[in-house]
Amino acid sequence: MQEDSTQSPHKIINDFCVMFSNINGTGSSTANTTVMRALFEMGIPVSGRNLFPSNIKGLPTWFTVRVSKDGYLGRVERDHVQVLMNQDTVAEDVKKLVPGGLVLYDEAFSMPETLPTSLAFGIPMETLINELDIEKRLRSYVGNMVYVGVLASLLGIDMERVAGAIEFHFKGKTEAAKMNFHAAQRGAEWAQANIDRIAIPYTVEPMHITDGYILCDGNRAASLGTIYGGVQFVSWYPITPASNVIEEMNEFLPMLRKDPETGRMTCAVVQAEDELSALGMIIGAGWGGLRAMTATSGPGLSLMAEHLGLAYFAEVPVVVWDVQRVGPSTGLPTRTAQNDLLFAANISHGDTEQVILMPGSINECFEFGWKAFDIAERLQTPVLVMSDLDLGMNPWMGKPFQYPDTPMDRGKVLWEEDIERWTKEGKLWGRYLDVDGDAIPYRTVPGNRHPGATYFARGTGHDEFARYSEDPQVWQDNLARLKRKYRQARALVPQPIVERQKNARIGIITWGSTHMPVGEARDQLAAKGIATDYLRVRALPFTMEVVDFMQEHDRTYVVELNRDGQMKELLTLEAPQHAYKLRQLSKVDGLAMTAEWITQRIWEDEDGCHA
Amino acid sequence: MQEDSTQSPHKIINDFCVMFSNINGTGSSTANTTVMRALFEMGIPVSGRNLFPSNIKGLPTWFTVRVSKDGYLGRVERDHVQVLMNQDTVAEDVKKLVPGGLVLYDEAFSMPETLPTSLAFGIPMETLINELDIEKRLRSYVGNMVYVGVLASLLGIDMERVAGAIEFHFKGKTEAAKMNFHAAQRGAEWAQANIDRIAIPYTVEPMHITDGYILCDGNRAASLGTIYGGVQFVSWYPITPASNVIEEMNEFLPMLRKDPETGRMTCAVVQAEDELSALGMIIGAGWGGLRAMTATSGPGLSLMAEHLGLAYFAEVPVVVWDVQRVGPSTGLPTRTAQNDLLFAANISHGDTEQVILMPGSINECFEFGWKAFDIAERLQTPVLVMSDLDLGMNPWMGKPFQYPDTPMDRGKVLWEEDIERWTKEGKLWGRYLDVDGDAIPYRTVPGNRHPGATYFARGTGHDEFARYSEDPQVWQDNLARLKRKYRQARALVPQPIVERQKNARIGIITWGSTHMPVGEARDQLAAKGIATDYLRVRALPFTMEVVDFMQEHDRTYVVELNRDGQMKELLTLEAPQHAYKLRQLSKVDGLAMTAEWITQRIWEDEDGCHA
Amino acid sequence: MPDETNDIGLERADYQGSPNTLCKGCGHNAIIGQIMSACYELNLRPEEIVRYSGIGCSSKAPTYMLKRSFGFNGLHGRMPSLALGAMFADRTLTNIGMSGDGDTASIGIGQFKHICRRNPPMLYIVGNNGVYGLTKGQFSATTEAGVSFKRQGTSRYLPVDICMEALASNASFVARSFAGDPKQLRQLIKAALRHQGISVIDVISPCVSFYNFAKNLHSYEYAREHEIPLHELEFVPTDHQIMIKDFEAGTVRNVKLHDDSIIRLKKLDKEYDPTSRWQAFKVLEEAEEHHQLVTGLIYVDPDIPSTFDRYDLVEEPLNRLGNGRLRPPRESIDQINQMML
Amino acid sequence: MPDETNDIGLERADYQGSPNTLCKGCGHNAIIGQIMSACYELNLRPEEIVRYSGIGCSSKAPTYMLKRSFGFNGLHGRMPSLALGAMFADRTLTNIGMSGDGDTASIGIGQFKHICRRNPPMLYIVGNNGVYGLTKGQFSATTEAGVSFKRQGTSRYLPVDICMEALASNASFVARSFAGDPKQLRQLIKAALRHQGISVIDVISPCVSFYNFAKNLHSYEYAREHEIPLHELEFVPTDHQIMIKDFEAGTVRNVKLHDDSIIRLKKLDKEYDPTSRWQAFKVLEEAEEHHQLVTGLIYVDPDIPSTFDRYDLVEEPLNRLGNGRLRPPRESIDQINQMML
Ligand SMILES: Cc1ncc(C[n+]2csc(CCOP(=O)(O)OP(=O)(O)O)c2C)c(N)n1
Ligand SMILES: Cc1ncc(C[n+]2csc(CCOP(=O)(O)OP(=O)(O)O)c2C)c(N)n1
Ligand code: SF4
Ligand code: SF4
Ligand SMILES: [Mg+2]
Ligand SMILES: [Mg+2]
Repeated sequence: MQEDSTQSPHKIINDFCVMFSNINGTGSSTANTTVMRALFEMGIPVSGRNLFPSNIKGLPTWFTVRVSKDGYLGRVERDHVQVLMNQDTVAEDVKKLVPGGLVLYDEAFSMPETLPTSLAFGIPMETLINELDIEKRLRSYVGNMVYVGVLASLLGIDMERVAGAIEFHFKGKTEAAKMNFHAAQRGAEWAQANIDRIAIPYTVEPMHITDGYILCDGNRAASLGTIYGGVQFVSWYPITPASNVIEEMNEFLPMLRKDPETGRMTCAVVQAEDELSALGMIIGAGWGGLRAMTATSGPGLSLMAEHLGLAYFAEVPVVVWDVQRVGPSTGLPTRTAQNDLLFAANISHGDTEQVILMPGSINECFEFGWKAFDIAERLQTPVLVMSDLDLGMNPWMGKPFQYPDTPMDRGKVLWEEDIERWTKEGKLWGRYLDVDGDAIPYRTVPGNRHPGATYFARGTGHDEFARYSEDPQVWQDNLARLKRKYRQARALVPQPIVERQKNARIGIITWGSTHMPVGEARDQLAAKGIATDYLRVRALPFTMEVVDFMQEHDRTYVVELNRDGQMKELLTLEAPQHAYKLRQLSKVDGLAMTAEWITQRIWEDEDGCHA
Repeated sequence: MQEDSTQSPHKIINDFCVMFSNINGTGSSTANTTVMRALFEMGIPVSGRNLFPSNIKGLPTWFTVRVSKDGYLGRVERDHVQVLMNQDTVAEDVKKLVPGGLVLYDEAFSMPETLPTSLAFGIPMETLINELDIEKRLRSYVGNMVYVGVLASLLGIDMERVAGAIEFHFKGKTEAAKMNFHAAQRGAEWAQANIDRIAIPYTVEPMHITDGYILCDGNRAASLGTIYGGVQFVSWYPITPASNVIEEMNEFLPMLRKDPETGRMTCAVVQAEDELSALGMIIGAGWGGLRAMTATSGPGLSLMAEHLGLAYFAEVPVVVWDVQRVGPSTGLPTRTAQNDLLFAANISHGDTEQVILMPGSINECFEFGWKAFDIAERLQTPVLVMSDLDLGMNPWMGKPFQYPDTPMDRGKVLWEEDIERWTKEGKLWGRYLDVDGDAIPYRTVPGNRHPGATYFARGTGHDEFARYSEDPQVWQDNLARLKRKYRQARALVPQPIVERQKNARIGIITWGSTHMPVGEARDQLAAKGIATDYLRVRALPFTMEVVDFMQEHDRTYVVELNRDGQMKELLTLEAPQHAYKLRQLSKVDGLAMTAEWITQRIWEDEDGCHA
Repeated sequence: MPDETNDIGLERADYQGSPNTLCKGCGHNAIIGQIMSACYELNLRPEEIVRYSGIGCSSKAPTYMLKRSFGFNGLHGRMPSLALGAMFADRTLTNIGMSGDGDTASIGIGQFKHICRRNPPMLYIVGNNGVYGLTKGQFSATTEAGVSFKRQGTSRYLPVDICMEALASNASFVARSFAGDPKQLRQLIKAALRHQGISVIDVISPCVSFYNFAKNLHSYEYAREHEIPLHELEFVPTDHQIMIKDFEAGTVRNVKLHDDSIIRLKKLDKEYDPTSRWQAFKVLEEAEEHHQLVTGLIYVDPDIPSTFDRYDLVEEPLNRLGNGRLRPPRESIDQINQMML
Repeated sequence: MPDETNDIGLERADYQGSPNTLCKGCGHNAIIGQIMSACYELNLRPEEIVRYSGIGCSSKAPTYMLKRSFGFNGLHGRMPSLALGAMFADRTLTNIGMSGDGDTASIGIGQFKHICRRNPPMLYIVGNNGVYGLTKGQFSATTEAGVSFKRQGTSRYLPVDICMEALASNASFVARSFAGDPKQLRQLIKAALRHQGISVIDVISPCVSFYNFAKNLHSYEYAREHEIPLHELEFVPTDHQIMIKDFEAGTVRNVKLHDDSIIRLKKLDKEYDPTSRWQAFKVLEEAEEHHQLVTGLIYVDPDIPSTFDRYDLVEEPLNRLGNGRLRPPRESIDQINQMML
């Protein structure tokens, strides 16, 4: 593709990263996502990443748009193009620019004496904005569109696509759309008149590889998947970065889940007073036979520990999304991490084991959104889904969402007629009786009017007929059955994804959003002569492939976003015999993983091995 | 000893187990502990174990007194002597009797047709009690003493010792003591008149090996240790089996911690509204420079997850006793287990690591009671102490408590004069600054009036000077320092206890109260020709001895009271290279471990190996 | 002799629970006894009742009644959230939550306050003994200040008044009763079971094992001597209204519940208007001052919308909706994908 | 020009905090402004103040004042327990807790209720904006019923009234104010800082980014138009009492605090007695009914013992006791061992 270019041969086409540096609360995100959308509409793979403070207004925020003809979606460590709209961070920002990169900034800023590039242009923001014929109070918001126009002009972004992106954003508010596009045009005009585009090394060209793709963030995808999963009851407590999983439901439920006949809802969303209560409510609902879920992040998950033990032990299906952020404690609430895994796997006192799903893309957020219910109801146990801020709150490119390919599995629930039939057939029912030999009992739910259907649920010791029991044997048998039941999950959870290269002796394992940069890292390593195989874990309990993968490779790098190598620890427990072959490649600084970082570490390590 | 006996040669001397079966709420525990105390005062090693329901009055309860000339303290699975005072459980109870054992029961009971012994005697309880000259309302309580007398007479328990034990119990209430002893005497008389002692195979003889020893339960020992540790602030929420750690403080603090000059207290005990609040309070107090502790059990620990992350991250010393009971969830609140270990080790979201102590005797409960503060304050981090119901709520024999052998270590705290001196010396202080290179910073506490001493603590990202920070590098550095700090704990925590036998190829590892039956099991195994070495883990992080021990042995059995082999998992993570040599010997049915069980499993397994 | 049955043909035995393991004489026994009677007399089908509780002796009590109904004994202090979620499953059921003073006023006060605000249709009855029974006699948040126990020291803080808390949180039915006053208690329970929002009944329910001391409010003796009923109270179900007539005018006040059943309040000493929140505060405040036990219907607002009136849900029980009504139609996915940019 | 100083020689700048990152116009800014002024005017040494907060914009606010004091920004909803424990360390310090409506009335209501009961000497100030600011505009427990936000739907439940909650829990000083009424707010803060028990001040503190809508109670506009001060209020510290004289008799009511300082209440429209809990309930109840913002000192009991009066602790700060006073003497261990049988 690069070869076919009609542009000057020195141009870098569709392969660079644009960084916008702004102040939060100034409406810059509309402008920045406009750029991203316009590029996407040109058929070029893009990924956008928002780095924001735990604050509402006035602090630095950064948005990066990566343009990648190869479809790489991972974070890159340096910027090729910078749009600097925050005086406070200019000095630090420019340190991240590649030498010779393009810098656009507000003419009014005082800039560092020396820059790593000669391609730095001051945009007369104030003048251009004041020239616009718009109300004063809107100027600063709309004004951001000026730099969109400048950028479009310099990079060759189709202004029609910019117009389209703006229209998409303002959905029918034509006046606002017009005003914004006008500002962008003004920026473009200014750029044409004042900057020589030929000197700019970066350019974009239409491609067609995003055709049919969508742009969506993981939380919205999770929300939609949940809705298609037939969720009936949601309880939650606001927390970044999980809130918008639920807020998206508030937006989409009225569209998707109004009963066509009566116009009434088939799902209730209750904002709880805290996470203790949120989980309590969904346990009640799950016990009552509803598909029930909540979404939270680390601090909320900590508050759910006791209730998760109850749900495990009373065998109540619930779905809990944990959109991870940086901890321990309140930590960095607006930064990304994958650091709740060990806690989640061991959550609650006593012997417990939890089923955990780990989506690695927006499509999996959608898919696990509905699948989590099938698993939870089939197994009658909580299912935790571990997403993270990077996946959840950033716009990602993906295939269109697929309508669920299997019907809803409501698991083993008996209604009046079932109990009646069992009674007639002389078939014994007990709430915790293992009738089928698969360790999964049958359940009934309140509202079942059959006098033989009722039972009393509890978090204390109980026998197969749900009767209170302190009998040692009864306790032990029940706990053993729960363990057998947990093993059944292996057959139900999503299997890992494995990708191989020829003659690879080394493996890479990741989970969740750390997937994003791995393909790129593997290409980089391959280019250096290091072939790798790759396995992405998608669930706990592990399935056999995971152990086989470790066994097959001389060394396996476990790449993840935390300090303690949490996935590596779980893999060690699963197959200690292979633990000596595992290498911890974990870091936690609040930023997403990059291919450079992975490549560099593996390269160094492998080099050492070869030496 | 057996050989020297003056008794008939067929007698089993000082080596049997007496079981009392009662109804709870009937005051039987006074009677049963009287028997135990009298035996102890005769110089015979005893251990008592109470098995009680989660109920206040009217349900079955059992108390066993093991008499063991060899000083074995572990539970035994069968009873040699039974005193059956609960009609409801008679049929089940007698199944646990060894063939030919002695059974005493209330004459009024209907007994099973066949018994595994001919030595079953009905005591005319009602008649004997009615003959006593005591108020009606006291009769059923005092009446229990009748069987004490019968038993004493049949087993040869010194009635003077019985009198002493009764006096000890009623501390100065002479009237009550007299009344009770009178009842015992009546029982003894009846026995002498009606039962031929010669036929009874069990008997006791005075020894002298308990001289200087004490009897105490682990919770009281913990409480006293805490008081000698200089605890200044306690907050708690009632929960079985942890409540009496604190209730004992309410009893002993006025005696031990009244300021001699002013007669006022130097420690406050606050009952919180729940465990979230209890931990919150002690974090406040710990931050304020007080030695602060709480005690709880599983459900409470689950509620402490979020706050423990805060304490870890804000580096606040607190001590949390977890007296374990059977979980998951509310589980069996009055049964014992060691099943919170994995949860405690991974508690709270994000990357956290906790220092954990594991007392295995009442002496260690006392010792770790004070030591936990030294470690917590030295490291500025929470210390969790994992006891359990069996250790905490039963009376154990032990050496007298030792006055702490090291002075209180208050860790690195700077007061006004220190800050003043540092300032003069130009020495930089920052709350989280690693001045000494040991990853442990210096702290100040509120009340320090030096203007340079104050700082703002938080659970969010902060730099070395406690300033809010979202900087990726600052975050990562801080987390790395916390990990280095955690490693320092290896030098501070109690080292494991190792006991060896000659040429042992196999090892046994336990922790906590599961220690009790291990010595006996090792003797049994040795008798079968299997030599074993033994290591008892006493803390996390593990120290090198633990790894060495695994390495040295062909196989190591990890014996513990849970389903999932929680200690085995932690050992696997510590030294995956030795994991293949670990064997999980864990069980959880609410009953304490027994030597028989351990011996049997290891024997079977080793036999298999030999085959 | 044929067994007596109620209008739906059930015997009293059909309302029994599992074997009772509470202490003899425990106030909680009286409470569940009256609940069983009330359910029998109201002709409620046990399978259409759901029991909820937290942890404590009081929270174990529901096990000993209505064995033929569903029930969930959850976590300490967290019954409200569990119950609220479960109630969404089938809104046609009758809900009975039972809790203790520790469960409600100590660890559970947060959830208690919030469920009061939400006003779901349930009876929330508190077996208030001023002590932790199940953990053997510690102070609860309703223990009076100044009480001393050997192993606990002295209770240091002013007690929580559960009725006042319910009122402050806009609970729509607030009553206080006494386990030793079975008649009043039963009438209150009946009314509560018919009220369309949350009905909080704070029942002084002595713990005979740990805190039944005559000098303390939570004892049989004290309560008996200091009980001041606000009115004589009778519940008249919808189908029995004919009976109302035989009352002298002026001495009786009728409060009509949403289902047209009536709470008939016969004036005693003083006039009391249980529909005034403001008077309710006053009567509680005064009772507290004089260490008296005011009992009866303290406050009721029969018409305030319940939780479910605030959600626009389909009428059928949510837990009976077929898959077809839960998963959006296949066509919709394209529309959704179109929106994703 | 020499900088102005207070009686202990400190400048206003000595009471400043770290750079402020709240939104411009946020009500919380007004609150911390008045706290700083009050501390300056009361001649409090910053090192002798301790700040506490939970999580939220309001809970971040303490960072932006009194930088020279200790502080602890704990967990969401858990400030009360943290503060209470810390206060035991040195009882001579002045304690300022700041929280939000979400932090106090949603997740934190349990701890809030219990700290009110315990009555420790602290100012507990709530920046009540009726919304979650920091998480970007969700409903809190004080949001009025019926408010609709695009991404939240409609708020369905009656709001929590923080003052009423404080009252029900026997808080000994309960006030309400408004971020747009700095003068009253400062006087209240001063009085609160001198009160010997817990002083709850519920401050309507608009969130300009998410909920400053004129039709809603928590907006500047609405609050300004509907504020009804109960009295004109002035705090007179102990050392200034001479000034009291110059007042017309009859129009002024003085409330004497435990340290002899005085809250001077000048009558406005109606007579109001802030020492009657019962009147306090009434005035709140009425304000709620008429959607008015009643401000001022709603209730005070100057003499009720504080937390620390209820423990018999040595007088010195506990955190300064030397090891010798904490570890029992060596002799005692034998005595203890003797007791172990
Ligand atoms: C999280 C947690 N903490 C503590 C306990 C222990 N616990 C069980 S019941 C109870 C108190 C019950 O008191 P109350 O609610 O008054 O009931 P009562 O037994 O007096 O009827 C406590 C503290 C528990 N089960 N869970
Ligand atoms: C356990 C937990 N749940 C959720 C959050 C997320 N959170 C942070 S601030 C906040 C609400 C703050 O609201 P409020 O107290 O009213 O303060 P405001 O920002 O409005 O001043 C929430 C829900 C959290 N930090 N911890
Ligand atoms: S201990 Fe008290 S509350 Fe519990 S059952 Fe017995 S009397 Fe009732
Ligand atoms: S978001 Fe609202 S509460 Fe937060 S700082 Fe801004 S105005 Fe204040
Ligand atoms: Mg109670
Ligand atoms: Mg708020």
